[in-house]
Amino acid sequence: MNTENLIALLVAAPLLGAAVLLCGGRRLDRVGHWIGTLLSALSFVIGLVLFTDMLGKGAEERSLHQHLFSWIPVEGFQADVAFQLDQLSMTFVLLISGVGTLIHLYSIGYMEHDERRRRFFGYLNLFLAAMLLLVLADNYLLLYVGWEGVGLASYLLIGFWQHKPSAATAAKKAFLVNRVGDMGLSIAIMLMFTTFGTFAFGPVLESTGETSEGKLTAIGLMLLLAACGKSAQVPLQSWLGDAMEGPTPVSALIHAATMVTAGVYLIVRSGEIFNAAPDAQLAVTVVGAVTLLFGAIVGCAKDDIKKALAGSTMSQIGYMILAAGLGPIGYVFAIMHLVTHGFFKAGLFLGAGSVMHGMNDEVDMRKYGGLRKYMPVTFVTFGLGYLAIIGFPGLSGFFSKDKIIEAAFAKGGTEGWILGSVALLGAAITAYYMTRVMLLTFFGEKRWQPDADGNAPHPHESPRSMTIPMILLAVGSVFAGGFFSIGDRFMHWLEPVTHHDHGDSPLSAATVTGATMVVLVVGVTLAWFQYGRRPVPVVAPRGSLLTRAARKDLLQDDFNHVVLVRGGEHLTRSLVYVDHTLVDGVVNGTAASVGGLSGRLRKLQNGYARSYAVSMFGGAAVLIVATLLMRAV
Amino acid sequence: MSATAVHSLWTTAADPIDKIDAPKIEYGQLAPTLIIIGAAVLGVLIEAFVPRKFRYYVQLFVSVVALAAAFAAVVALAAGDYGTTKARIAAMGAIAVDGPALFLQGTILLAGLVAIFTFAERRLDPVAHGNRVDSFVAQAGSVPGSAGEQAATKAGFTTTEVFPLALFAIGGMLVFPAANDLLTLFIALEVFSLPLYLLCALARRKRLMSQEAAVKYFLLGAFASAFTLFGIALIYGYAGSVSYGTVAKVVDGTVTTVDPALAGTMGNDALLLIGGAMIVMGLLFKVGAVPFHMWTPDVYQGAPTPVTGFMAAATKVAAFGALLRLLYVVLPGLRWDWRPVMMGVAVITMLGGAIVAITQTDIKRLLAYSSIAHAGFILAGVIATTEEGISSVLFYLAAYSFVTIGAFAVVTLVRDAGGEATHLSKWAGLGRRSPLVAAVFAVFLLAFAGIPLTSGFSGKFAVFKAAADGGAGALVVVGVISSAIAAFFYIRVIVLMFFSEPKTDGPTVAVPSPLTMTAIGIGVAVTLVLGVAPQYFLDLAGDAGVFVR
Amino acid sequence: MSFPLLTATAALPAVGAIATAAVPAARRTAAKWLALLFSLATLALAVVVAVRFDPDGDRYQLTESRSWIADFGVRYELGVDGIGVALIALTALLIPFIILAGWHDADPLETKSSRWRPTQGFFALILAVEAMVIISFEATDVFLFYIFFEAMLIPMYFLIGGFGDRAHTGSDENASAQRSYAAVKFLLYNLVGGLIMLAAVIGLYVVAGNFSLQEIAEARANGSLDMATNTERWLFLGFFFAFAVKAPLWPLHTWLPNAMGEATAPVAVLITAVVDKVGTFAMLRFCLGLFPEASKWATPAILVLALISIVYGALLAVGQRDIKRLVAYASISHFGFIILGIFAMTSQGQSGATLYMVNHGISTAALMLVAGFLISRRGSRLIADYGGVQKVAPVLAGTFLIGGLATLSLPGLAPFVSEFLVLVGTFARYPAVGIIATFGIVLAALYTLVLYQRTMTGPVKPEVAAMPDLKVRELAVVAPLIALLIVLGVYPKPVTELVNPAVKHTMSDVQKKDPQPEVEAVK
Amino acid sequence: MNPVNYLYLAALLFAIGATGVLIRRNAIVVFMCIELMLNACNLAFVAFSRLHGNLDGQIIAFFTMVVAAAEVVVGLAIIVSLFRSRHSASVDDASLMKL
Repeated sequence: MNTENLIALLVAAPLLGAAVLLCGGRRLDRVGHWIGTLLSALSFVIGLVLFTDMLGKGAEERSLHQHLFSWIPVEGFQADVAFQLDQLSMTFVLLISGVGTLIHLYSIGYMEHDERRRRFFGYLNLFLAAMLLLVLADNYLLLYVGWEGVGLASYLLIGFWQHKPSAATAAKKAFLVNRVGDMGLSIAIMLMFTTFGTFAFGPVLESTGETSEGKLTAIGLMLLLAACGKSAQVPLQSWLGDAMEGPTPVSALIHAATMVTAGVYLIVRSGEIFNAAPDAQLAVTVVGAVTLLFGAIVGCAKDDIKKALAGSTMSQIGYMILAAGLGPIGYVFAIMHLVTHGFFKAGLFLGAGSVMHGMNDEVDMRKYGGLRKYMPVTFVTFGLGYLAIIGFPGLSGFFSKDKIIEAAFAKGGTEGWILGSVALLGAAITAYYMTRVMLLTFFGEKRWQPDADGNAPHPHESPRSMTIPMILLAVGSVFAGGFFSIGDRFMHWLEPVTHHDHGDSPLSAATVTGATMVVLVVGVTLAWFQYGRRPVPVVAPRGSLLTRAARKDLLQDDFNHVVLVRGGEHLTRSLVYVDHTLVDGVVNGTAASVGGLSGRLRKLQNGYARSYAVSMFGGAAVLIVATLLMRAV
Repeated sequence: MSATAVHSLWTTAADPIDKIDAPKIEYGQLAPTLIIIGAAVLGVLIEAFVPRKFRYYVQLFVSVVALAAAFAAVVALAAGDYGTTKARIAAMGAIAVDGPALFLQGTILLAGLVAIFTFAERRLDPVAHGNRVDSFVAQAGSVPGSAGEQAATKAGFTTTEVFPLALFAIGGMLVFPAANDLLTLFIALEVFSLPLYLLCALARRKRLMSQEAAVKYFLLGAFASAFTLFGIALIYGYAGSVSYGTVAKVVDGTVTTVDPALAGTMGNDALLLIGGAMIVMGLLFKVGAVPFHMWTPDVYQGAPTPVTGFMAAATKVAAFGALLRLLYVVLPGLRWDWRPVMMGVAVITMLGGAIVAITQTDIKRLLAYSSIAHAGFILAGVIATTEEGISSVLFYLAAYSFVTIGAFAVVTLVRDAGGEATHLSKWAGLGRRSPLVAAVFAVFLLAFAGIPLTSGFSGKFAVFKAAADGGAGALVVVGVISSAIAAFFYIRVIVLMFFSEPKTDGPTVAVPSPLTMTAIGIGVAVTLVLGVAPQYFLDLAGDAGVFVR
Repeated sequence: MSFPLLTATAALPAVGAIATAAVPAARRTAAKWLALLFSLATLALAVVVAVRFDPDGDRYQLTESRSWIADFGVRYELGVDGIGVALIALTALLIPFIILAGWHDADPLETKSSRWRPTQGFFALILAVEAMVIISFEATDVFLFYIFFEAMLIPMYFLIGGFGDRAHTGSDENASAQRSYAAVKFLLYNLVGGLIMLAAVIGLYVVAGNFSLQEIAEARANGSLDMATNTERWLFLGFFFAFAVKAPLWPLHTWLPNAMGEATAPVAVLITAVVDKVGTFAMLRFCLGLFPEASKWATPAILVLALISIVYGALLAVGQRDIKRLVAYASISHFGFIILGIFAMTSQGQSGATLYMVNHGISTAALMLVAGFLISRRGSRLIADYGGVQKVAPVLAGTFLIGGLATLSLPGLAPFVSEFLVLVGTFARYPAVGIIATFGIVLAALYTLVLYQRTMTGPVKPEVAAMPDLKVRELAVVAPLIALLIVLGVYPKPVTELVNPAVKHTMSDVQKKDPQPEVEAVK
Repeated sequence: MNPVNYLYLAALLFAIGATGVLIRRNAIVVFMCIELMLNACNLAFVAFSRLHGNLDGQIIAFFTMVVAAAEVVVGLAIIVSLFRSRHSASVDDASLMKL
């Protein structure tokens, strides 16, 4: 059978699910979640089929194409609905549909008591469809569709509890910030169109040699802007923290494992463009480096468990972007870290969700403590995720992150040193804040009290449907890295797409690993001294200036509020005024003045026959004089 | 000039005139006028001999028949190519029978017929003392509000003299645009003016205003005609003749025999220019062009509404006809002198009429000002000084007159205790109370505003096109601007009728007799036909676009 | 001559209007059904037109030509190109929904005098507008076009002023005052525009001697008619002014918010989705077709105005407190895009602009009609009076959201295709302009989402607690529109194929070539 | 003597009449002033008639007199009825209609 015809089904299955669930109405309430889960599982299965089929082929003919129909045929402008499934896309397909299915499963239990569960699953399916479309598109415009599609899905899911104003606001914020990024993407596409006359991956990426570096840099920077928006990189990172307003499975799937990594996909996919535009590449690395510190610092200060994890996500993606910015040296590791991170971060979020589930949706870690006794499974899986992310030897994170740090040094020159050390520092901080989370949540004595209306939380282990996915993800986070790295499997797998080359690292791999281990230990001990030894105050201490800034996302939001929101409000208000007084006023003014003139002229009609005669007489005189003058001149 | 020359004149003038050959009159070609005048005289006799209770019917019958017959005569003449190939100067050079003359006479006759219907309307006013009454005073001589008036009303008197008066006026109007010498012009002017003065004074309600209107109209009219006459005198002095043809020749300098006296006066252009200006002024007064318009609002408001409609329509037609003939036949040689002046007049007329109308509060005054603005538009066509200009003006006049009569006829329907409710505030919510009447009036207003698919648009387009072709593009722009201004107040009335809540003490809409219904119906029909399929009538006007000379 | 299909398409609703108006006062419902019937029949005819039209055939097809007013050099000439067909289809498609949506808008509050028949009037007027709009899409004679371009103001005027939104703000008295203010403003703005165009039309006649689009175009092509540069520019400005008022283009836009705010939602849709399209359509057909040189001369200025419209309209939309005014300003922003696409003078831009006209019609209809349903439930147009609606009326909220997403041109929905085409087309020739215009998409997201958040999300306001969800009739209005949005978003090919040849012709009118990519990429 | 002087006289009379119309209030007097203007015209006609040595002018003069007479009939009728209903012949009192 012809396998590429299956590609469309990957997208179609969850799309169908979304359609059915959202249009189906109440009658589907009881079975809706199962439909959703099954269809996402279906697309995972199809993914597996295609994967095995792909493994059967040689490395070169592994890139499949499926052309569905011509989408926007206009003079000199061809946009097709066509899919491309190569190793890179494949990796994503498996990650997305796999983790996605697990999280569907998890949500069945997690959303049990929500009367709008059916719609929740509808949205989840919609997200899967869009995300798969994003990674399967064979041209940038179709990718753009998926790109905004996932944006929409995340908007709907962040704001799922719409009755909470905070949720609605967060959703809106996420969409708007993403739109700014999307601007970048659409401008990039326009640039491609004017430069190459097309925006299909193949032609564009093959002919990068034929145009000026300036053009390519411009395109690259625009793509970077897009990536910043979607992957919450500085300066467009502000939405990710608020996005935690959404249900936890959403945070796990969309805002940890998959969607936020779309930026990395975009950059790696457009590798040829960046390779030919060093300046753009540098920009990418810088953004990555800044973000990985930024996120890490924020992660240290948050008491809200999900926000802490969000900070960590930001920082981990910073790693990937950094890697992606390194060019062929880094692409592979960017993707590899992306996958492993998908496992352990999803796991961590699900863990957090399970904790909240048992704690009446309490999110403040300072009100946790000593939970390991109450929810052992959660503890173990979370713990493994923890070890993975900090890069404990042998676990996933260790391999992927360590490789990135090496690659950073391998960049060479001062850049290499700077980037490398930043990456190391990041590793240290990661170790610190993750340990902090761990300790606050599961160790120490319990710190929770009854809330206002007197019902104290009774921590308990979550139901099977929730724990199974956690376990599976934990397995992934333990072994994935090792599995990939043995014999550089993953590298060879992606080779045809990303063309790996080893830079010349000033430091040997061993040194780097050693350094990583050292900073890791430092970070953990620091955290232990702070949170492990002494009891933790329930109310957060005021903390240092940095801490306070970090709690407020390093004042990013305040900046936005003052500059953009306030400024915007003033601008619109004044414009409304202008529209009413100036633009409208001019017209009304003319009308009024004509009216006034009329009122005055009217007075001439004073009712006295003699004055009428005067005007006639005068008129006659003028007439005569004028006629004579005409002759005179 | 020298005394001897005068003496020689004297002697020549003293030669004995041995025989005067009787004038030769082409009765056939003058038939329309003669029929009307005859009917008018007959009407006077009827007043004298027919018993009072039959007069109304007899008069109505006679007038309608006369008008119909006269119109038939016009049609016959037109069919007989008297408008085109056989166009002649009749009555020993006194009257021209040509295209424009026939077209205008036809228009005037039809307008007159429709107007007569509105004159004869007797269903609108409540029955007084058991007699149906029309909108004319019972006895013109009686003092308003006096016992005499009531007695007259009780006795069921009605001023049936209005019919002969109207016929006399129509007769004068028929001659006016056809007049081919200045004397005839003047006489015709007076013949149709004097009856109108009287008609203005004959309103049944608001008699004080009616009489005031009459006085104003009369004094100012006489004042204006004095100017005209003096102008005629000057032209006569310049050309030594009052016949259009001769004057034109003299103006062009193509005159054959030049005796010394003529040579002397011909040299003096002041006579010509001043005289021409004064005659034109008299005509501009009749068409109500700024600054000779000031009588219009007052008279339109004060006169009995049917008369107002009649005046507004027929007078304009006749006066513009005369103006055209004067400018195109007598003074084409002076084109470069009068054209700029007339442009000025046209501009201030369009703008003035439109602007002042905005703040009017009385529907009749509003229509008066709108008629002033329209005079401006027509002048734009007059200025084109092309054959196309002539025909466009003819078309416009035809289109306009019926809309006007129709509009005023509608005004007569909206009444309250004090007679017609002409104050705009009274018209609020009319659309709710009687949608049909309001809709009809809206159609007329839209035609005035020149909205496409109404006769108003066709006419306006015709004259503007002619003006633009004639190189008066500036006028078109001004015309467009003033149309925009004018649109504002027409729309104000529509808003008032349809979008504002009806007042509880609002006026009632009287159900008219078939007479008024016909008048209004014809108005609507003409408005729409000339708006949608004007081609036929444009052809008529086009064929009629040549003056005989 | 074969069966006059185009005339029939335009005449049918006219007949319908008369028939509906003639229905006796008591038989209100009958009038409604009659109107609906006629609109559907018109739709059928429009479909026939679309089928009979052969995209690869002559430029103007199904042509009819009769002499009409020879003295004015006016002929009754009809003919459609792809653009015309698309817009006729749009019009014929929307009217039934408009009628259905306005089903109860014109029911008399209390039975007035027996002769007062608002319902009949309402639907008759809608059909009259449809007839005039359709024929002005068909006219290939400038004068014929002008006649209906002007005449359609009158029924629109009565629709706005006579049947205002019952859910007004403030007392009954000032409501009717506001309404007639809006109606008068609408009429005067457009009338002034039209009269200035009249001067230009006359000027055109003086120059060209007739009004036939094709003849003039040919005469210009073969050089037998060459306008002086200044003449052409003046005439162009005369035409463009009228269309810019209708479209509406900043700074001539202020009538639209009043009109759309005061009119009932269906009428508001009629204004912005149908009638205003005549303006943009006319720019494409008459401004570019008759005055190519002047068009190119004026392009920079027009592009700037279009940009201002895009940004300014969006910003003002953000600042609105009234739902319908918000949509109105959004439309102004969108019209900015359309005009941008037209005057970018690239194939993508103009195809995009045409597509945009269609899509904007549908999307605004969807959004505005749902907004109307919402408003009719709560009896207020103020955004602040709503909150948490999605909790009590999820379907309403959902459809509203989709309408909003279409307005912010989300990929996958129709407007995205057209908007992106316009942007690409503009960018190809004027990169800076294209980039500035792109900011519009962020602002669009802003006003849409703010509107949705303030009305639909958050805690449920007590006033909306009892709000019923969409009824069957309302769903029947919205669902097809949304379906259409999705279909045209995923598969716009039918429309683009209809439009492309026409755009080619326009491009050749203005003798412009698309800018070529610097790299001829390997296909 | 030179007939041109008659023309000057005519113009003078015409001016006097016009001025009278403009300044006098009493309707009758105003009317008389108009008659004066008409007669000024007559004088001009006759003078020109002499000048040109044809009789048209003199004949026109007769026509004018008839017209003037007719005007008197109509005019007096109107003015008298106005007077009877208002007990004043002042043209300024008759100003109900204005603006």
